[in-house]
Amino acid sequence: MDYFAGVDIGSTMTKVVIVGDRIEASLVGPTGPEHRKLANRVMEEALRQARLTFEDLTYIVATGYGRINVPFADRQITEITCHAKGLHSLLPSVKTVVDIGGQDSKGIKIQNGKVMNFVMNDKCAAGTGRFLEIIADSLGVPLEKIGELSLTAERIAAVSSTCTVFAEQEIISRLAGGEPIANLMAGIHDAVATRVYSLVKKLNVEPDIAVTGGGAKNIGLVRALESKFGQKLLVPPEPLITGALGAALMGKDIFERYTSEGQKPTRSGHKLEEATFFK
Amino acid sequence: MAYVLGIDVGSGYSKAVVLEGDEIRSFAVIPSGGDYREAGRAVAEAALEKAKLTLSDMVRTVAAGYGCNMVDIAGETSTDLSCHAIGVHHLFPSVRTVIDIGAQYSRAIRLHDEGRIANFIMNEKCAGGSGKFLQVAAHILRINVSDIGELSLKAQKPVEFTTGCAVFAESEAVSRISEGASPADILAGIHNAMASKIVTLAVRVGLVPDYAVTGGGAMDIGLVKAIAAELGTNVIVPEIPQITAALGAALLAKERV
Amino acid sequence: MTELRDGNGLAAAEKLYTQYGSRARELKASGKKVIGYLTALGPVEIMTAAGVVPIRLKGNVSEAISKGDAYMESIVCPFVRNVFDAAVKGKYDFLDGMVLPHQCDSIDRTNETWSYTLKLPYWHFLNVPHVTDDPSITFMKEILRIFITTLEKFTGTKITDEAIANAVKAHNENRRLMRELYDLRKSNPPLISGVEMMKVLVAAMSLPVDESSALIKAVTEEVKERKPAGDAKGKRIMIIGDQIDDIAVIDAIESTGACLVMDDLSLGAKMYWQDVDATADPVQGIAERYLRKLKIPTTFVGSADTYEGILEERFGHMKKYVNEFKVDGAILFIYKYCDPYGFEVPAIKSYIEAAGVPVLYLEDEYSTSSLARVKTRIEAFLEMIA
Amino acid sequence: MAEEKKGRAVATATAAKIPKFVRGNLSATLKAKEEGKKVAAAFIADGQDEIMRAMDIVPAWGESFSGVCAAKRDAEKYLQKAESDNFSRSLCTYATCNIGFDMIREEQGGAMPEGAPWGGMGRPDMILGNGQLLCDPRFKWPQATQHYQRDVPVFVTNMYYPPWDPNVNHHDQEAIYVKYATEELRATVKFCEKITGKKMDWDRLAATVELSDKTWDLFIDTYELRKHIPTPMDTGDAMNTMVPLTFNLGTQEAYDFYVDLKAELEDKIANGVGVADPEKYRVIWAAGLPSWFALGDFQYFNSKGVVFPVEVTYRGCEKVERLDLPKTNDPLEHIAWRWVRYWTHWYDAAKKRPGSTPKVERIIEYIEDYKCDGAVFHSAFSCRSWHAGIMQQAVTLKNVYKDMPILIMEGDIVDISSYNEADTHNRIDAFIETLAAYKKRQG
Repeated sequence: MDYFAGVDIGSTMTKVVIVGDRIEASLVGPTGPEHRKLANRVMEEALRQARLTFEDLTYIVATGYGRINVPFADRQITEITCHAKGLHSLLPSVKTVVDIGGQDSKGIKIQNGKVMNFVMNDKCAAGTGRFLEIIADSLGVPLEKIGELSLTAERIAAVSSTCTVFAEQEIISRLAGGEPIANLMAGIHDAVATRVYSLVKKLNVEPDIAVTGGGAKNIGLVRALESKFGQKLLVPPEPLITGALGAALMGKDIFERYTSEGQKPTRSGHKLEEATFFK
Repeated sequence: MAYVLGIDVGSGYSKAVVLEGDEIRSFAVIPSGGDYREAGRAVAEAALEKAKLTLSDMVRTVAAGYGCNMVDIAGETSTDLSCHAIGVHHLFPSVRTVIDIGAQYSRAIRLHDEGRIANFIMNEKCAGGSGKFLQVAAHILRINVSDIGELSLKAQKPVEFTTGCAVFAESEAVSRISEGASPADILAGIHNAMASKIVTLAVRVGLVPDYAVTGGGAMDIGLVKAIAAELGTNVIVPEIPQITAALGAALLAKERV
Repeated sequence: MTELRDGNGLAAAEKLYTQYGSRARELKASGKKVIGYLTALGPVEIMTAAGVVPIRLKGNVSEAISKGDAYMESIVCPFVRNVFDAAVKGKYDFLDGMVLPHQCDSIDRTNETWSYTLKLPYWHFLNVPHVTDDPSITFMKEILRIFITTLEKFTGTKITDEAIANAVKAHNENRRLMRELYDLRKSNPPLISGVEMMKVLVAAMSLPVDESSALIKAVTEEVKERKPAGDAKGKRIMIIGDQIDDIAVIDAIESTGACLVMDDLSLGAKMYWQDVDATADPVQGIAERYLRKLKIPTTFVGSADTYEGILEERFGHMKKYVNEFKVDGAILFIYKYCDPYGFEVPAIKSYIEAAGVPVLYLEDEYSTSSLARVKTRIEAFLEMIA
Repeated sequence: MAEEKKGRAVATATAAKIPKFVRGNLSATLKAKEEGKKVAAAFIADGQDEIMRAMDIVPAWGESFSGVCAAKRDAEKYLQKAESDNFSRSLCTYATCNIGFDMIREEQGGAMPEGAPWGGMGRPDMILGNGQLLCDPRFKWPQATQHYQRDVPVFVTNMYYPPWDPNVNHHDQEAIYVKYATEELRATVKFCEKITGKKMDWDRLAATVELSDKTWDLFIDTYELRKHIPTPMDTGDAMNTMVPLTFNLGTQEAYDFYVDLKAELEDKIANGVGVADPEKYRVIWAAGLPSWFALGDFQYFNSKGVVFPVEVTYRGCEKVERLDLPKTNDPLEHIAWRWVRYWTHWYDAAKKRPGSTPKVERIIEYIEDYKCDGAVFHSAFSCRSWHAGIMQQAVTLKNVYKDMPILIMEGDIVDISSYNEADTHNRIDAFIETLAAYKKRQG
């Protein structure tokens, strides 16, 4: 049995997925300067889950923002390609993917698992998960709660500033002005959804549409996006791991393509170790 | 003896100063949190308690700062910009340019000889150069903002930051760290980036010595050193740099008695 | 400058690229007058004829704008701001003067910010029109004549039509040589990489025309010697934009195995594809080249009867490049706050896609601050068209 | 708060007629077809007003319509539509708002987008651009629009004036510029004749030009009444009362409007009625287009005793005699001279003050004539044309009036995402405190 691993190092989370003929293990760990070099730890944990050793792995693909920092990976592929791949394996009917990560929001058009077109947010944190994080943080509301909270709003309190930092201030003063926190939460979710929507609209959007990434775990954001797109959006069971899953499946494809040509794909030869340049 | 109270409700912290004549009888600094009205009350109470006084002992109260209109215990309000000017002038009459580094805004304030505000510039659409930058740095390095200054002084070769955006400085810092930059180098780099932005503001109001640095940012020794280096001259830092605006508000209250 | 020996053209270009302006600095020290200018609209023929050293100014994408922000708004084109910042920081302290051609609002509206801040002995704003009809050509000749007089006044020497005609010859030759070098990118893989080419283009615009020609010759001879290496799997990319004058983005493209084989940049093909016709009045030919031949978005073109015809007038040359250089994908790299290019994006994108070439549109500052993000987009684009 | 609509700051009764003008101009573009008139998408201050009026061409003012969308805080959906086809958010939002609107209308086969402010704007039969010094979008916007209305012919002319250079006598260059502008205007007429199939009635054009000259004079006479203390009219009003001059030049209605306005101001002065009571500080609106979604900020200033008796923005004319235009029987040449002399009007003054610039001289003239205590600039991020260079103007102004308070506000003309009311008011308050300190020192 051949096993393939995908490692997705995002700006806030590290994800690892191991596949054989099914998903053997999937794991999500935090990413931070001191964590991201420890992709190997997350990998070890995933191997333990799957009751496998590093040597059992046939091919490893790294993806995500920190993909270059995974010494033991055999190949680096961008998260855009991997998301498309992973999502297609989970929800084959999806033609448009909306991925809302910590630093980036993306729109991806896919056709049988291949990227047809894509867009990414520019260097503005508005419309990214980071926007929500910062706001949640400054209001002392747990990140996982803000979605729920926003759904209890009796009206959407529009937030005018797009800039994360100034929106934060605007919200604080609006709160002081007596605006209920739920309305403001609805406001920022609407703001993020609006930015993401006008970004993704650059693709000619076709259903089904799926939401992935940390943003997909935020029910308030998903609802806000649904009202923008005017249709129901699909959310995969574990929206965080589609990238890593896609990476693992890309590895599988690469391996099978080579073997069909009677060759072996070249491995990095690295052991399961920390990224050396951190030492 | 007449007591007056000055309150400065900033977007990050609220400060209060109780003045007895020209002397600071007591002061307090607390996080503003969401509710400015409450923050105004709380910080005033904290300061009054220290002074073993009550609101009724206050002949006059002036509130300043971002949330000053919310503060119901104050007789009148003023902007924190003028109050900074008055407060700093009271402490250091020789100062003509105040550089105030708050939670989200940094400002350069020019003073008239008699300590009134002559001109001011604040960072506009960009929070680069504001205290936010430091919060972001602390966030990614998982350290306390208060430890940043000392740590930054250990820098070997400060990182060159190319972005001015506080939020995206985060991703840039993260990738520099992944390239092996030490936390100290990152912080020193952030200090330099902030200093050049802040001094640019100061240039726009017209560089006139002496210079004072106030606000939360002034408690960061690394940042203060970077600013002094960028200005090419020494800068004055008040003993408690956060409360100059509250002090100014109190002085304003005294004036109006 | 370093003696050009056989086989060291690229090394010389590298040096001039990394120490930008070093040659102008030398020439200044030797008593020459150095005039800086912005954009492809700087009439180098006239500056050469005046006996001054023209150098096209660039900024530094890996340096954050700081001092310049005290004088120039952040809504100004990030390229212009960065160059201005460099000038304020003294990177161009060897300049005797500057010429700002009226290309766009970002230049026109900051003319006084530049001149009053830098206070150079010579300053000229060349009021190039935006349209190309006959009255505009006549007008262009008039303002070129005014430019000539101010230069004469500054240098104290007459600029004869003969001198201008000779300068025209020299610059046409310079452009011919550069096109010859471009030809070496047509093979698969190209004999010269996009990164190398960028260094040559940048080096070339920092030199007096004859030295520039000598450099290009040396590089061409050196590169000709190369044997087309290995099997070329890499996608062939064309980059479109204004003044991209740093290897950062090019490297981001080529480090993924693709190769940059052609450009439509204002310091590349836009500069080198059109010559000045030798006209009885040499200024006539110059006026026609800068106004009618240069394909830049700040010159309005729209004489064709149909919109499709107008698109051909505006972008037809890019379709030619695509075929001549066998381009697989195009990257449209536009600076934020650029109205002239920004308003063209949908038109260019759809035009090139209609030619069967996928286009990646990138909007960014003149800065490497978001290079990691740009790199991801480029890689994904290449994975997409793989 | 973002979702509340801001009322316009209108103090004069006459200014209240302005919405009628704006609606009138919009509905004219909708009625043109049945009236057998041609509609031209046009841009303000392009020197083509009289040509259009004399040929019964109905101008469709894109800037005006985007301003209306912004004032009604209704622009976002159009901005987003444009953005969806890769128009950068950093581009001129007058243009992107309009283009987004046009895109939707074209997708609907010409049907007006639902809920279009004031009934929307009609589809043009032609687009008249001008690659002049006023801004790049004036020739890029037409190109971009044509991408979605491919059958609509675009004509771009070019009118320049001598660039400012303290070491050059611009009068030596005037002839070149006037000749060029005249020929370009002639080309505009030819194009309009081709599209309308009508010949230009040159006598009518001459009469129209004469009428707009009279309107220029009357406009200045009216506005100069604002020198009175307390001032009877504020910039908040001027952002409305500029409409007839800017969008209806060469029409009798425009002239008559200023007759009424002048009468009203004279009446206010007679009765000592001012914008603010008491009038504490007089401030010049020194440069910049306003945030159309936040005109209420002028009322905020007024409520604190700050008035704007004068503004550079939209004062797009001068007393014609002050320009002392050479006599000519060619109305186009007259427009050209008026154009060149207007835009270079403050050059001679600037020459007399080393280190100064014409833009700053104009501000100085107004500060002196209108007795101003401070200056406010507004910098709109999406518009380089009017807002790049403001910092330089502020610096130069400071060299003349050492401690005079200067406030540079930052925002946008259309894009509300750049605006934070609480923050803006905070800056205004601080500015007023600097004014107080300044006046105190002045004694």
